[in-house]
Amino acid sequence: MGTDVKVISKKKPNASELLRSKLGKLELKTPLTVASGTFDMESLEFFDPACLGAFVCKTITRYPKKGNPPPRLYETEAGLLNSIGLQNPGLDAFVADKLPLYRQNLQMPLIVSISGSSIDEFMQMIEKLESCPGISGYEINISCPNVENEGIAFGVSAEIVYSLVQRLSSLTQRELCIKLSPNVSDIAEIAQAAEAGKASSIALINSVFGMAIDYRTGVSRIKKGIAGYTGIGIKPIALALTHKTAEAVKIPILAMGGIYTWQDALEFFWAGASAIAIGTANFVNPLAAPELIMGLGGYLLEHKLSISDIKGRVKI
Amino acid sequence: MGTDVKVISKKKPNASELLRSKLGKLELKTPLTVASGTFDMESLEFFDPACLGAFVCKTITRYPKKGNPPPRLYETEAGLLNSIGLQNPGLDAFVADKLPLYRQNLQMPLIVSISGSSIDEFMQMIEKLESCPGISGYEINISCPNVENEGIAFGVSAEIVYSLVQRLSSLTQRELCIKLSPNVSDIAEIAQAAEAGKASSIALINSVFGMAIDYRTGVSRIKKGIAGYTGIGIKPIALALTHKTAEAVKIPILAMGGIYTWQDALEFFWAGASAIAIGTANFVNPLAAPELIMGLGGYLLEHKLSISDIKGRVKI
Amino acid sequence: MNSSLYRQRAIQLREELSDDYFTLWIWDEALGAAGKPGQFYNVRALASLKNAQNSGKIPKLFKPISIFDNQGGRIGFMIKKVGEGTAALSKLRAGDMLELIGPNGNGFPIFRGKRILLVSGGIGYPPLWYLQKELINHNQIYWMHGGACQGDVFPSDEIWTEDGSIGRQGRVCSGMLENINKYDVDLIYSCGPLPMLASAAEISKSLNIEHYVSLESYMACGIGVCHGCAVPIGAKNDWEYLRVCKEGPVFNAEEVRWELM
Amino acid sequence: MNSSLYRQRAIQLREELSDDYFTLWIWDEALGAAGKPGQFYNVRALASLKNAQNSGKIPKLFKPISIFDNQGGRIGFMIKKVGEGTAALSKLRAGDMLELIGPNGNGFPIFRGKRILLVSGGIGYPPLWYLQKELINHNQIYWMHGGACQGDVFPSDEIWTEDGSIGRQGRVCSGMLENINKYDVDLIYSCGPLPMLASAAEISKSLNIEHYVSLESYMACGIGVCHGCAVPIGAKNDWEYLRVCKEGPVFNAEEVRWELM
Ligand SMILES: Cc1cc2nc3c(=O)[nH]c(=O)nc-3n(C[C@H](O)[C@H](O)[C@H](O)COP(=O)(O)OP(=O)(O)OC[C@H]3O[C@@H](n4cnc5c(N)ncnc54)[C@H](O)[C@@H]3O)c2cc1C
Ligand SMILES: Cc1cc2nc3c(=O)[nH]c(=O)nc-3n(C[C@H](O)[C@H](O)[C@H](O)COP(=O)(O)OP(=O)(O)OC[C@H]3O[C@@H](n4cnc5c(N)ncnc54)[C@H](O)[C@@H]3O)c2cc1C
Ligand SMILES: Cc1cc2nc3c(=O)[nH]c(=O)nc-3n(C[C@H](O)[C@H](O)[C@H](O)COP(=O)(O)O)c2cc1C
Ligand SMILES: Cc1cc2nc3c(=O)[nH]c(=O)nc-3n(C[C@H](O)[C@H](O)[C@H](O)COP(=O)(O)O)c2cc1C
Ligand code: FES
Ligand code: FES
Repeated sequence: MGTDVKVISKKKPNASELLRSKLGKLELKTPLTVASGTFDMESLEFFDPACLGAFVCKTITRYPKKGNPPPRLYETEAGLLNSIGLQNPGLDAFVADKLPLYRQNLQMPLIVSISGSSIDEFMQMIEKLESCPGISGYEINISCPNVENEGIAFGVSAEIVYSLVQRLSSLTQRELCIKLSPNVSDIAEIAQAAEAGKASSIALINSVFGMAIDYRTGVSRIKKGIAGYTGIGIKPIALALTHKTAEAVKIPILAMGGIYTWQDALEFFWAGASAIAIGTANFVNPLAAPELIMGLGGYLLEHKLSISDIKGRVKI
Repeated sequence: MGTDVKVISKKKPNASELLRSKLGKLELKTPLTVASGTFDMESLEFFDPACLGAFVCKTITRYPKKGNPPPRLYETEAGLLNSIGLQNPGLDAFVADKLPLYRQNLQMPLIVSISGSSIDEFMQMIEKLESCPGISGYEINISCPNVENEGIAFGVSAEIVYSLVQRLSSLTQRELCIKLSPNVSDIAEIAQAAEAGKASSIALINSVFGMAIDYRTGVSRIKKGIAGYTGIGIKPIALALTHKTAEAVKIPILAMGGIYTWQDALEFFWAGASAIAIGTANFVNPLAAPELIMGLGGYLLEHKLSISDIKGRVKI
Repeated sequence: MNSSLYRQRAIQLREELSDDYFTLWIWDEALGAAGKPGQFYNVRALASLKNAQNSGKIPKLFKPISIFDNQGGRIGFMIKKVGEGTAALSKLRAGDMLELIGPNGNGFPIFRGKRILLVSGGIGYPPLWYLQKELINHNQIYWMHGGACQGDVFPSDEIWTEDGSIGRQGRVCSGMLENINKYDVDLIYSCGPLPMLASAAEISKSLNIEHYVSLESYMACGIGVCHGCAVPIGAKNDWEYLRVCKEGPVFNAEEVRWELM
Repeated sequence: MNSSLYRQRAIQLREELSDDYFTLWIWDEALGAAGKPGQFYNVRALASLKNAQNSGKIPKLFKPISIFDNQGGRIGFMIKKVGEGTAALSKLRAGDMLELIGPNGNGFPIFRGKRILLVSGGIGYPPLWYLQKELINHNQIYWMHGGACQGDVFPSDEIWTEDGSIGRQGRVCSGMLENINKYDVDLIYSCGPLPMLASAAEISKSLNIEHYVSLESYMACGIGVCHGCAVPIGAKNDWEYLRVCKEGPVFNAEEVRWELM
């Protein structure tokens, strides 16, 4: 067991126990996962994957998506703008090519992120994926800011979220995690709709709407104009929305948004997260994940705390 | 005329002309104003006020407000959290004590920021202020994130915004600027409601919901928990919302949110702002305003541009 | 440009006090004439906004620091490194630039012919140093200072440390009553961490002794604009939030609504 | 921890080239054996995340930099300072640490027995330097290099500057046709700013000459994960977005959908 989390010094035999977590139906060896679209097999060449509790893949759609025209990226003072446009090979290619690769190489639960342009499309995807072994759960992306009339439309209406989740939950016994958008008036209401539809967990936040312009030329730094803003600059926002959502629902929360360090992680646990993910930090520090788990494990050990001791106990 | 904008070198006699701007009914000597709550008479001791085109005071309410318990402030990696709770002496004290002071000392248009807990309250305030000379316009704050059941409730519903603005516009010929919240699903819809109600301009953005927690103790850095996030970290968000709003309405936009430098200012003009305001930057650099105007004037002169040449012309 | 409130001044001298404490000295005759004990400056290690765009370094807020000493223009700041802002200050050496806004706030009220007790804890020391110099010729003064350990204490009449590494062991307030009686104290000034000030205020209140505290608060503007530094001041049922940077930092201890802090 | 893709290496030597250009050399035998011409590293001046909380300094992305030279482990990066990331690199001196991810991407395809034209513009120079060393023994090579002014040009067979300060005046592509004919060129490699590459591609296409371009793109991960660096590649009516960092940076010029860039 001690060897599961190699990054933690052997002198502290209990860190891996303190790090054990649950996200809905999933038992996680650590509470750390990766944010969809920011991590893939290549990233695992940087470190021992034992620091991760689960693997969330890039969002896939029913049919292949070309993605958005370049430039797709721009780094701002305190974060990153992206406009990938959910480029992906589509469900069939995913099942044929990617899934076997994941199944063969991942030593941890795989959560497949999916997005669709209609409730039907989402249902078709789950139906197909249900027939594939080696998947532990789904992250339902109803919140990508970079795809017009797809995904995001779902994310802003509580009624639609309810009917979508209710249909999907009837199709699977696997973990069903609904990923919410921060770009809404009342995230609690959307989270409650997902809970009512029998989601088993909530993921938040996806990217915030953001933009940057070359002040000399007036050219948008991102070809499509408005993009998705992520990274350290959105941390206060993600934390506020985690807290709001934790107050509103009982199902567990997989929180993300500007998490770079173990100190950031602790803030999110206090705010109510059961597990966390790092996204943009993976780019800025390819060793962010093992460093986070090492620091978190050390802190929990030193203070004899488990995550459930602090989860949601922020003092206001 | 050259002496109006003293910060601009006398060798460039046209900068002050290039900086002349309009915001709705107001003629501004420069397109730069200050964000409500971040600037007051004390701030004018830092520099020659000629760099400002207008003065926006701290939001006042019908009755005095005590404000929120401390701590009210926390600085994050890339911005500031505040939870002032609209502390103010109320309308009567404002009219009796503050207004004469402003009238006596300000050499520029005064915009009075007001907030209310009902349409009636807003109307009472405008009625009283209409009888006071020396006011050029109103900023209607329907977006403060730090006051429960007041202000913010207005900001998220297009219908309420429409009826509020429609009533208020019938009461005044002065500039009527509606200040919007970023914490909504569709800011364009709210802006359109304000325009339909005959607002003469839009101000945006107010603070974004944000939070920070002491990772060691779990104590919220801000006593009330969720606070208002401002400063450099919200710039991409403010820029996206300025662009969205500029596409949706014809009335001019007073933009703010993370503006620190003249380069930031230019980004907002490209995105569609007619005028801009600095808020948090006033704290981080008390000379932010004159430095911004000096830089902006110099840039416009050098490139023989006026603000109308670039306003809203972002290339996407 | 009229920048009466904002200045950049070179550090003339830097002194090490203990691990985390140090003193920075600047020279400015005009400021020397202006500042009073209890007033403070908002200071920062020079940070440039010019390249905020692409510097990777985001300029941060100024931090309030009391006037520690003033020798007619030779102005000293005694600083404890606790976080980012004070860490940046701790890196300054003679010749480096300090940004200053102030003097801010109201000073301590000054009396004559009193038997005074000064009570300070940790970094509450500096404003009382300047204060006692102002009071010393016309009053009797007894100064108690406390800290967590030896590194937190500085010259005074009576030293307390929580770990007992030097002076008497315990919290400085534990010795107040004894000294109040011994020296027949009729005026108290205090500065230090909130819990310490609250205890001190309780003691002075029970004995009905006039007591002025200098409060700390997180600040944004430091000049009275933002209302971010407010604390509850007034009578039990009729108080309001006053600004530490403007109406404070010195308040009458009896008027501070400790129960709401 | 297995960090095969991520390394920190000390700068062994730094050379100044012209105002904005400089070369950094590191030493790593394993990397020397691995890297091919056209491949690149994502590099950064060592930045620590440890104290992101309170450092006031937010760590930024790595930047893609080509392998400029490789002498069996003595690896050189030739860099132009254009913005924040390269400015941070420009401050490094011998002994400072460089963070490296890579080698990334696919190199240039290598041929024998060809009459080759190399066309580079500005900071497109470094990958072609490494490439020509690989090609030189088995091919005939003619290298044209252009830049805005004298500071942008480096050793090659033919120099162009836009301001005419050295070499021929104009854009480097203006001379391509002449040299293609003169040297009976049957293979082109190019690297430089997008408009230059597009013109070069038009010329090679019109003459039906095989042509490989190395493209630039803004990158986040640099290893194929984020799809942020994608460019349109393929046939006119059947193209897809391929990743510069993974399928590139070298593409067949004819397959690049220039009209969509
Ligand atoms: C009127 C006044 C006068 C002062 N005089 C001096 C002085 O002469 N010398 C001196 O060293 N310090 C003085 N201080 C305290 C000093 O301002 C703070 O230590 C400083 O602001 C901390 O900033 P930082 O960025 O280093 O730490 P931060 O990162 O802001 O904080 C570090 C830790 O200290 C706590 N903290 C931060 N600011 C305060 C505060 N104002 N009060 C209580 N806890 C805080 C935080 O919660 C955190 O745990 C004074 C404060 C006030 C209000
Ligand atoms: C595969 C590859 C190999 C490269 N090899 C080298 C090399 O060997 N030496 C070298 O000096 N540079 C090389 N570059 C370019 C280098 O990566 C960029 O100059 C660098 O990323 C700029 O970063 P910055 O932070 O300094 O500037 P930024 O602040 O990011 O940008 C400064 C200016 O340059 C523009 N810019 C930024 N990045 C790019 C880009 N990738 N392409 C075009 N314009 C850009 C911006 O729009 C801006 O106007 C290479 C790029 C790629 C993709
Ligand atoms: C380049 C990039 C690509 C992303 N792709 C996806 C995606 O395909 N599906 C998704 O749900 N979220 C996607 N996201 C959002 C992240 O999963 C995450 O919600 C967001 O980045 C906030 O976390 P962070 O601040 O740690 O990056 C992407 C983010 C980035 C930066
Ligand atoms: C301390 C503080 C107090 C504020 N008070 C008000 C207010 O009273 N009324 C209001 O409309 N906005 C208020 N705001 C919001 C600002 O006016 C502005 O919308 C926001 O700070 C975004 O701009 P910035 O990023 O430049 O600070 C306040 C902001 C701060 C930081
Ligand atoms: S810090 Fe702004 S009012 Fe005191
Ligand atoms: S930079 Fe991330 S895929 Fe190329």
